[in-house]
Amino acid sequence: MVEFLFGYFSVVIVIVSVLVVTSRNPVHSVLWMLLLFFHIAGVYLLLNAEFLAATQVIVYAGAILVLFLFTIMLLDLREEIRLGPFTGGWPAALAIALAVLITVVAGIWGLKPAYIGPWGIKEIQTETHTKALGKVLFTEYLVPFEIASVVLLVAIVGAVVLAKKKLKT
Amino acid sequence: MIPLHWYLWLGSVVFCIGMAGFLMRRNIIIMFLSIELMLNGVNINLVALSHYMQDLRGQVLTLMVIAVAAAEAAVGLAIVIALFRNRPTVHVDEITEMKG
Amino acid sequence: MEYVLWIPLLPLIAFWVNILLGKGVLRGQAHWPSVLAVGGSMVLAVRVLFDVIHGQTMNQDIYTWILSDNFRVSVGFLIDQLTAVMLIVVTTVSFLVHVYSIGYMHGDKGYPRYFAYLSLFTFSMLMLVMSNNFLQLYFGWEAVGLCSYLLIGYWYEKRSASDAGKKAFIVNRFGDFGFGLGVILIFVTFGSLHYMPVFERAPEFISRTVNIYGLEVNLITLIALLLFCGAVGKSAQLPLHVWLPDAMEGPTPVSALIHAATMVTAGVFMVARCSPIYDLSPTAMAVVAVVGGVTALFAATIALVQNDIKRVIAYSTISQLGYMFLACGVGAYSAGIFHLYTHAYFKALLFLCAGSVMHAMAGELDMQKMGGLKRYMPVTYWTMLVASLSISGIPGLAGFFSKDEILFSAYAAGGVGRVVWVLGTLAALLTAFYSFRLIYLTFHGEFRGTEEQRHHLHESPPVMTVPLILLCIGAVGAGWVGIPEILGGKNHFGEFLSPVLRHPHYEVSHAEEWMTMALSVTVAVVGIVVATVFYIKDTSIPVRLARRFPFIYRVLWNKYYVDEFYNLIVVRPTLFVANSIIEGFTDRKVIEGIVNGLPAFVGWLGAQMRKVQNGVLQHYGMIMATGVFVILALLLVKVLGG
Amino acid sequence: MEVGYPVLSVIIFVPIVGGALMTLIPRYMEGLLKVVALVITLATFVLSLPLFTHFDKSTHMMQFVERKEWISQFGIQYYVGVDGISVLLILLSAITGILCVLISWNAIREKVKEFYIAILLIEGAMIGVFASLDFFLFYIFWEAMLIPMYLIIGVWGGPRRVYAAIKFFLYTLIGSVLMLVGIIVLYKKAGTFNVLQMHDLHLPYRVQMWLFWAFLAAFAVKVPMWPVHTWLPDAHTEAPTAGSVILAAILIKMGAYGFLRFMLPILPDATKDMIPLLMGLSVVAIIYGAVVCLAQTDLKRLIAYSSVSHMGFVTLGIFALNQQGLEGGILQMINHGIVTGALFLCVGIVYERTHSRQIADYGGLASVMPVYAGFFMLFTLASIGLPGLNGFIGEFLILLGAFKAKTLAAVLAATGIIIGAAYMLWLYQRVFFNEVNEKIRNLEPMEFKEAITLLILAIFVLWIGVYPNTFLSFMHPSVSHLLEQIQRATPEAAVAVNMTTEPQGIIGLLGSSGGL
Repeated sequence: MVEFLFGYFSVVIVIVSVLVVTSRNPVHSVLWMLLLFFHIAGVYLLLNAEFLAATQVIVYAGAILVLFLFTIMLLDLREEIRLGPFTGGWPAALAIALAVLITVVAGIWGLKPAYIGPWGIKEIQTETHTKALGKVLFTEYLVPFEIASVVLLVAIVGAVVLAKKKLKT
Repeated sequence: MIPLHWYLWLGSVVFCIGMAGFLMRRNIIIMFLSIELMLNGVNINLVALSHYMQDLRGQVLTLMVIAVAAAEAAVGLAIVIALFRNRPTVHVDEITEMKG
Repeated sequence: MEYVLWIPLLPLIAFWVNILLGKGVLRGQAHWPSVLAVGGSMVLAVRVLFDVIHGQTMNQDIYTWILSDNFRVSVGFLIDQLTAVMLIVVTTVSFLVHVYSIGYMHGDKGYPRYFAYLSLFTFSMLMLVMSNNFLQLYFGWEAVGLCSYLLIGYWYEKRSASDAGKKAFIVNRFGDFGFGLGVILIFVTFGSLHYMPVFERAPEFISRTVNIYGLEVNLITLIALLLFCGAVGKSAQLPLHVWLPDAMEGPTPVSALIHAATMVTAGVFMVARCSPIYDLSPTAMAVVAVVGGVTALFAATIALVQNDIKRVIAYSTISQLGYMFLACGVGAYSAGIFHLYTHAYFKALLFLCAGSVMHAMAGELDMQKMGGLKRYMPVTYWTMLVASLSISGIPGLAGFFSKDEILFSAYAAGGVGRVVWVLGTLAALLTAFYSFRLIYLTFHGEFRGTEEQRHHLHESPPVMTVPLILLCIGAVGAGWVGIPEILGGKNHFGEFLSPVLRHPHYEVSHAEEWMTMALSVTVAVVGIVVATVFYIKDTSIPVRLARRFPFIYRVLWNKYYVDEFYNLIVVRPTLFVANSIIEGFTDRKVIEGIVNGLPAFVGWLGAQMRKVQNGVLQHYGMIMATGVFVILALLLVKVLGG
Repeated sequence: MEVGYPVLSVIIFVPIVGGALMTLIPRYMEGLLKVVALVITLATFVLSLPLFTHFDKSTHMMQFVERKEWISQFGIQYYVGVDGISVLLILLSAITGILCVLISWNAIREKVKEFYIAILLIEGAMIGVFASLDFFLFYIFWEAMLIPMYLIIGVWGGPRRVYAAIKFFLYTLIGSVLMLVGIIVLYKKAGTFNVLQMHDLHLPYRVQMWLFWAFLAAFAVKVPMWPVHTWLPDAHTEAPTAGSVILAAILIKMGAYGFLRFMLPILPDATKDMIPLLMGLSVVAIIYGAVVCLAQTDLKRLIAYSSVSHMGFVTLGIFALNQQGLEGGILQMINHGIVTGALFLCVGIVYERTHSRQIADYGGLASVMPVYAGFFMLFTLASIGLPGLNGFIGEFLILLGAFKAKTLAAVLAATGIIIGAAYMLWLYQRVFFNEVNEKIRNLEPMEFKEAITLLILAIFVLWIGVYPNTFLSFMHPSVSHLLEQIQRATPEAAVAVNMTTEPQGIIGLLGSSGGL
């Protein structure tokens, strides 16, 4: 069952990913992306990370993609679409990406964790996933968490400033 | 039980497709999407490792990545808007003002 | 004898007074400090002479000049017979020239400067002759050279004058190059630069040789020859004589003092002073004698055809200096000094007379435009005639005794001496000829100048003629202190100098001595007679001769093309190397090329690198991805390999 | 014979602190700025006089020593002191400071405040360089000189000032960087930056050789030795008068000083083995520098090239490695500072009036400015080594030393004196003699201030020429000691060469503790 689900998710994820980067129309890309995120959330579920799965759907699909869509709508891109979607050097880019892929895949072959942490399935089940993650996040990683919040704040302010500012030509 | 490296392969494939997209596309919005793709590839790996190593730190890191991705998308798209207002193009190979 | 300190000091004070006050305060009275100072020095010099005659000599350091480890050299005075003679020569001639200059330089705009230089020269010359060590000698040597430079270029706005001054200095530097090395070699050899220890220890090194690139050279000979280089430069001997004729650009009293009587004889003085060294090296002696003899004849031949009155006398000076070296070269140092001493008077007189003539002719130097001046300037004429007779070697006058002694010594010395004796005798013939050519062209015949010049002709004022007369007395009587025994004299001069200068005794019969004397008198008379025939009886002969032998005439007229030769082999190549090779190529192209090339290369590299950064995001991304790939691949290889 | 205050620290920091305080004076008060600068330099000079009067001439030991811990983790100390080699250079620096302020009085009209601050900083750093006995401290002062000097050339210089300034900076910096590497290596070997302790360090031959090249690069550029001399003509030509004077009088002495203080005592064996090269380069510099002068048409450029020739004499004397040569070399450093400094001052004086450095624009100047001509003649003569003036004493001792060490070198170097006379007299002739050039007929005569600056130097020219022992006597013990240090090192080094265990090459150089 798990293997089947994993196979389904994997196939869809790969196909959709390819469609995301190859679609001529950005709106289509965004929509493919939406589909992709749901499937990734599925993979997270397979990995017992239900909180992350939820976050994935809410933040990525709900927030970020909407942002993308708004932007695309805001810009008048009809003309752009008719032009060639790829840069001149796309074969080289593809080759490099493939080369990296092959290297990484080869490197990953037979990888096994050399270290087992304290949060096995049982521990998480007794604690519940969200609570366990919260414990780690708010104790061990409190400072990074706070920093992340500052980063988000700065990003909000920056986005507002940038988007509002009239640039002089 | 699915072996760990299957997940890792999946993440790597997503990452590399994202990378290929980033390098190949001219449209800056799709390039941003590609970056998101790459981040998601990484996220898959992080979560997979977290699961197999029985350590939640990977998932914490994933959360951070999502936060940063959100910030990045916000700022990046704001820049795109500002840029587009200035020069009506989203094709990066036409935007080379910052070259050295 | 502490008072000797004042002999050089007085002119030095006069120099400073004139430099500091001359322009602002003294102006037309600027001669007073100088004349008084030199006069004072002269009086003291006479006192020194008497002290020395009474057997008092002195060798005393004043203070340590330079001290470095074992190198110690002082400023000090050596007063002996040789110094005393030189002091008399320098101070008397200098004094008379100072007095003469009052008239000659009257109204010149650089009057104080002139006297300052003259005093500085006197100081330097006195330091030179009074020195008790080689380095102070070198100091004086260079300082008189400086004064010579300054005074030759005295009328500096005239291009030829400033050129001549520069030439004199630089040509002298060539000689001093050897001289300086000689001084250093002396120190390295003897560990001292003071005369006495060096001369005392010189015989110890007589058979020492040094190896110069495989060539074994006797050390003493090497030292002697290096020192002689300086003498060749300073005393204008072949091949460094070229500066002296040009030096005539300076004021005529300067030519008399510096370029006839004193400075140019410094070389002779130096050789005589170093006679203990030269005596040890027959090779060096032979070189000195031959250089002297050849120069004597060489310069005399040039003097035959020159028309510039001062240049004729200048070549005559070179020739006479050749005699002095000839004498030193055959070991007759006292004869050389004797000639130095008599020559100082008659040659200074010749120059001052020439100056007097120029004064009358408003600066005209060309003898072809003179003639018949006898009528207008009798004092100048008669004094100059006496000087010419003296230089020609007419018996009874100063020049006769000294020149005869030289020629006799050369003859008696045998060997090389015989050769140079022949050269000297020939030169004596020419000397008589050109001296009287000068007299005849200038004072006899018809005036050949312009009417304006004729109108201007006059005898010089007493301030100029009195020194002429006084020098004339010297030109006549200076030789009487050295009348040879064969003429019933005692040769007091030679005897007086004998404690310092070895007096050779010759195994030669009286007959031979009479023979040489008769010969030199004969050639002098012949020279005068020929000159009379050429320039009084039949003035067409010289012209016909010049036509008949155009090549010889041209060579002599152009002074054997020595200047041109030096220009071709020294001056032009040096300037070529400087301009074209070093400045134009090595420095600007090679070194600067490398120096500027390196940054240029780095810049080029940067420009190339900049092209990578073309602003296209994908390119950056691709480079990054490639980097990622490379790193991953390396890691992979490492993991698989290890 | 105690002095009531720490002389060296005071004269290093009076100009530096003074310069810093001058920033407080408003820039429109130019008169006050100049006066303050003059007062500071004068005070520095007066305060430095105890070095002259209280110096113990009977010992080679460092005197006026001050020693404070500074950065103790690395053994860096504030350690200053003088011996017979450095004391005269410090005094010369103090005098040069005064002259620079005086000569710039009218010449500098823009950014007056910054200019005088730069001059004061340089003066402090110069003194610091000569007084430092800690290598780290030395390096700081050494580099600290560069920046104000760079600014002086680049801001107040002539038309091609930027090119010259950058060239100057790059040249010296490349040298200094190699020296820095050398210093760090020495620190690794010695465990201290104390120069005197380094003197007792008997380094293996191979290490010495590597260090030798590093130090040679730094010092040869500064001297400047042939063929790394081409920055000098440009820097000299473009710098304002005060800059040229500092360059000529002090800055290029730092290279020669480096040879004396560091290279000879710390690396005796390597240096001794390279003597033929060093003397050869010196002789080439002498002749090359002199010949190239004959081709110059620019007054300052000519004098700059003559510096190359004269500094060739200095290095020739130093590398003769005997008492006369070394003492002559040190004295010649002073002499060259005085004479070439004076010549640059002279050029500055007429440049002020004509704004031309071209020799062809002059002629007959002796009629227009006779007093000036007299001074110039004096310095010209000193430059060509006329006995009785200072140049002769140095050159003669150097030639004497070189003659003992390598006769051929002395003979060749002596030809440089002939050419020296030729180019200087030719220069003098073209500028001062011949007919008066119409362009300069109406030049103003020298001002009192200008005459004073030249007079100060003229007095030294005559003083050293007539009685050099005043100055030579400072050097005797120090130079003897230096020679002992060089001689003593030989046997141990001979052993070191045979040590096969010593790591090879650059790795070996970096030391057994595993590199930097």
